[in-house]
Amino acid sequence: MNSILPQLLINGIVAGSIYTLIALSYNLIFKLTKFSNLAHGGVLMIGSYVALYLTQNSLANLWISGLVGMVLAGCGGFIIEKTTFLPLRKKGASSMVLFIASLGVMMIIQAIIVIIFSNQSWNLLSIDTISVTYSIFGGLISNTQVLILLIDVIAILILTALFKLTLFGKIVKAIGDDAETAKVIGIDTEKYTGIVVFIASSIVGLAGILISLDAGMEPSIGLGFLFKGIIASIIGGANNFLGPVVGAFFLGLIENVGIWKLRGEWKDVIAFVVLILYLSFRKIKTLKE
Amino acid sequence: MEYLIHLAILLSIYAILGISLNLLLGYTGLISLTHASFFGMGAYVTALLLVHTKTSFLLSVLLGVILVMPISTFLGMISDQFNKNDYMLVSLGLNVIIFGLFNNLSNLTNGALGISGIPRPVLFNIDFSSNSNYLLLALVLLLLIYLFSHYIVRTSFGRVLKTIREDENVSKSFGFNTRYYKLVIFVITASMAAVSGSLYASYFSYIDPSSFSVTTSMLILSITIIGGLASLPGTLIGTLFFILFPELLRFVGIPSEEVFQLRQLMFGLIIVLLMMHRPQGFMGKYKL
Amino acid sequence: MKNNSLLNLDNVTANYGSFKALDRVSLTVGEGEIALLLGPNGSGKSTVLKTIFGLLPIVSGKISLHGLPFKPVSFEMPMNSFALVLQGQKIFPGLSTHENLEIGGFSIKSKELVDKRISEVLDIFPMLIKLMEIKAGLLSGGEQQMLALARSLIANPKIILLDEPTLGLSPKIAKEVFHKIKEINELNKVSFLIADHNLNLLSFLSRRGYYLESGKVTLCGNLDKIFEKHFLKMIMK
Amino acid sequence: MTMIKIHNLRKRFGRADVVNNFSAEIFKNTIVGFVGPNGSGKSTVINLLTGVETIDHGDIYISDILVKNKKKLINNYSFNISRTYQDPRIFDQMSVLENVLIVLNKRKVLSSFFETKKPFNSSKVEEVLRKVDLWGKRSALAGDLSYGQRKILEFARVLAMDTRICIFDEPFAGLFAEMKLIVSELILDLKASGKTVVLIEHDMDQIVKLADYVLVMNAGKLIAKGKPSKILSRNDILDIYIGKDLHEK
Repeated sequence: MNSILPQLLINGIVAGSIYTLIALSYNLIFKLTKFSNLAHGGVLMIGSYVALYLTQNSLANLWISGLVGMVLAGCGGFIIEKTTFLPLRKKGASSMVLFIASLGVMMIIQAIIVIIFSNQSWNLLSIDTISVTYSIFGGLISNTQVLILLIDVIAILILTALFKLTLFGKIVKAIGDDAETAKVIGIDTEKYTGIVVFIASSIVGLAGILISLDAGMEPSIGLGFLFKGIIASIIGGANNFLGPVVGAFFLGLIENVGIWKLRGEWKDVIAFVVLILYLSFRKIKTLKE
Repeated sequence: MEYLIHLAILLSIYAILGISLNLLLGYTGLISLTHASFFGMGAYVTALLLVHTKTSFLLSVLLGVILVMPISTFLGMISDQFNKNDYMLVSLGLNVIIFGLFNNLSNLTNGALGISGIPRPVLFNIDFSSNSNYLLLALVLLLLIYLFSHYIVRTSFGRVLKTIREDENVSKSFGFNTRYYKLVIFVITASMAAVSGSLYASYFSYIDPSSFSVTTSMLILSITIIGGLASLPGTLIGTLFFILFPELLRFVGIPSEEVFQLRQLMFGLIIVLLMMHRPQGFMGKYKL
Repeated sequence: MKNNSLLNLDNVTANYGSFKALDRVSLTVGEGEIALLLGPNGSGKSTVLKTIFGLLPIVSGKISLHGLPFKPVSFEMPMNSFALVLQGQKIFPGLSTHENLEIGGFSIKSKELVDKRISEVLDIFPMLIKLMEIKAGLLSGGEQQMLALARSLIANPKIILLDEPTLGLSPKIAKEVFHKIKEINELNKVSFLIADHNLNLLSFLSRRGYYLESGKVTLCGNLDKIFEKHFLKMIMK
Repeated sequence: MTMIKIHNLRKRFGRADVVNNFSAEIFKNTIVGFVGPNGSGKSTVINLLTGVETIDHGDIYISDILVKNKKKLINNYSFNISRTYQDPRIFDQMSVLENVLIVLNKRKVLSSFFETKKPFNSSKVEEVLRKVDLWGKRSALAGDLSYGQRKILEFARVLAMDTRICIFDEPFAGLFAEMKLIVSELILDLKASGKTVVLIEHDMDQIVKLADYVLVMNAGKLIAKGKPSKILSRNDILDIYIGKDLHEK
């Protein structure tokens, strides 16, 4: 079967691994703060543009700038949480108010990045680095894509270990289940939320870096990738920890296999059609009970 | 002077969009991000009709509305199944899907290349190619929609919308078929957005999908919120601020390619500050 | 005031926004003693418990532990060996019974110690053993109350603040809950400050209580004295 | 003639039967007191009756019509029922006047589209608001009212709706003495004008004064019904409230 299906499958898996990081980190924050946080898309871009700035001015090699990008994205997410969303939550703001505030933050981050870096697409790898491609099952996969898969698997393992096996993870799960009860038994919910936001923001920063390694990053696509992460975490089943991972790879594969017949531009449409179908079935299922 | 007219036309186009979204969010509490799609549908209907057939502008506006009504009814029914957070995601999804259709149905919409050469209308033997005449047309349409919205808000229908915003279940227990009310206001506001789309297409004589994307929906949302929820004059002020702010920056000497980014930055900042201290916006009466 | 008292409130005033929730409330709870908070709905009983636990800021007056004044902060209370079981927020419905108990020991660093404490507490609450893997939200009212009590015991508190432990329970189960409280009090020398309506069962636990009316302690001392003064008013209110 | 007949109603939250096999009859043009300690399931029964909660099992007949479609119950107006809530559910960001005017609105979308200020509505609203002494505050936002005023506003809304069956969930809680008097007078007026009233209340003074008939509920079951004076002096009833040995002293 010399058709391009294997290649599409590989692209699907690579896309799935990037969506995984976004979906996992988005879900971690959503379960604690209970609102759709668009600023998460902005933090994604902070990660990639910091790494871009460092490599471009050859201040650091790829690995270090990637690390610094992740940490700064983490700090960015943390600062946004403490300066914007925490005071709003203390005022008892509804999830709608929090959502619109996150829209504002997203607009700010995007505008700053466009002012500093302009609108063009940037790729972290300079053209001259030789990209070795391997072929498996009749499709080609570049060494950077292999790197992305590796990093993704490592990140999933670390996060699962941290949030599934440790007491810290259990407390975070308890806060997600009922923040009021957690407060009443003496857990410092805001401290834990801050730590989780920092971890999740650095993970989404890592996702931003991987995107700019694979396909290249531009300010207008940060939000688009966040939507994919949100869809993945919903269709994967947000209540169990690894649900978003399943959702992410499912979405990655459906999108890339979907464009086998249609052209590439249909990816976004496919993703949201999948979301609406899923939400409708979930609604019908609850009505039946 | 010519430039001022251009700004005034832009103002009336975006004001119509802002008013219609305010009816949805400010009065009924529905946060819909599908608005740019209806804006786009109106634009494409008018563009295609004016370019390929001899229909008059007013007829094309009417046909645009007639096309949008069944579609918005259908989309309204879909998105009404969901509660607050899912509703917003679904409405956003519908916008992305329709944007995808504008982009990819190239035989109909000419895809990403868009449609050019959309003529200016000639009505009652007034040639609207000159901007000042066109401004008249735009202002008349804005005035009509403003008065119509002002009327809706004053009727019992408007009052029921507000009860849906406040506590839909209690409103249901009083015997109001809230689903039907939400659908009617959704279709009305979608038609208003279509009218503004027709104005936009004929004025710029070129349209492409990029001006009907999710970012446009979010832009309209930010105008409505900053202007003030549940306050129609507030939306006018919000739109005025949206249009004039870049001119202020140009006046102060900011290079013009940075002007729109600074506007987005300023808008983002204002939204965050408003949510902190005045969630109902400048002149708004409804706190989210 | 005698300083061997474990907990002491001296003219404490607290507000809910503009509404004066507590007005110069004074009360004491001795070592290993059970004190009661009585009064009609909305008289501020649970507000007293919330204020002691630092969930509500104190406007004036002083709270002292073993005679030493301190400013209660909710997430430092476990270290001061305080535990609170509030009516609305008793358990984590989405977590299993076992996880609820583990969370009870969140302030204990070593995992082995937490597991040891869980098994010790299960000796006192044997009915929870068969429910360990069931989601707490699916437990019956009585079982949830037992779980909340068990969870509050994990961290070895010296005093447990209990808010309406028998709300919604049938008289039989309410009696069981109260027997359990009596057992914990005698076995582990844990003192209690309990806010509840059910006088009959409360009188079985302790003879000393405080009667609250819209945020003010209008009467304190022996239960029978409170009863004579306020019999009609109490149920008629 | 029975206005409402409830036949072994059951409701379960998780594994707890909040209401199990609850049956009762509410007679036309009477004031029925519905009492029981906190958490006994009183509010849940009322929520089941007015469609706020879905019914697990059991039947409800309202003026002899079996309410088949459980979902329809949420539309209380069509069953001629109006109610207040323990924690008042009023439209906070609308004026006091609009909060009451809404129940006199035309119900159909089209007709409500052409209904602006109508003399009939506003005069009825004024009459009702004057009765509860809120006419002075008619243009204030409902959200800015005190707890007692919010209770009274919700009470006024039920008066304005003029339905055959009125259910009040702790209408006297949070009211000052003279306002309690006004409310009890208005409830008696409701009965005089042929309405059927269900009164959930802890304040036994009001129950004894107003109720023709009392239903006592505890832990999800109906444990007693009859004349208030007879019921409330029975030992087993007092036992639930305050305890055996204490009240014998």
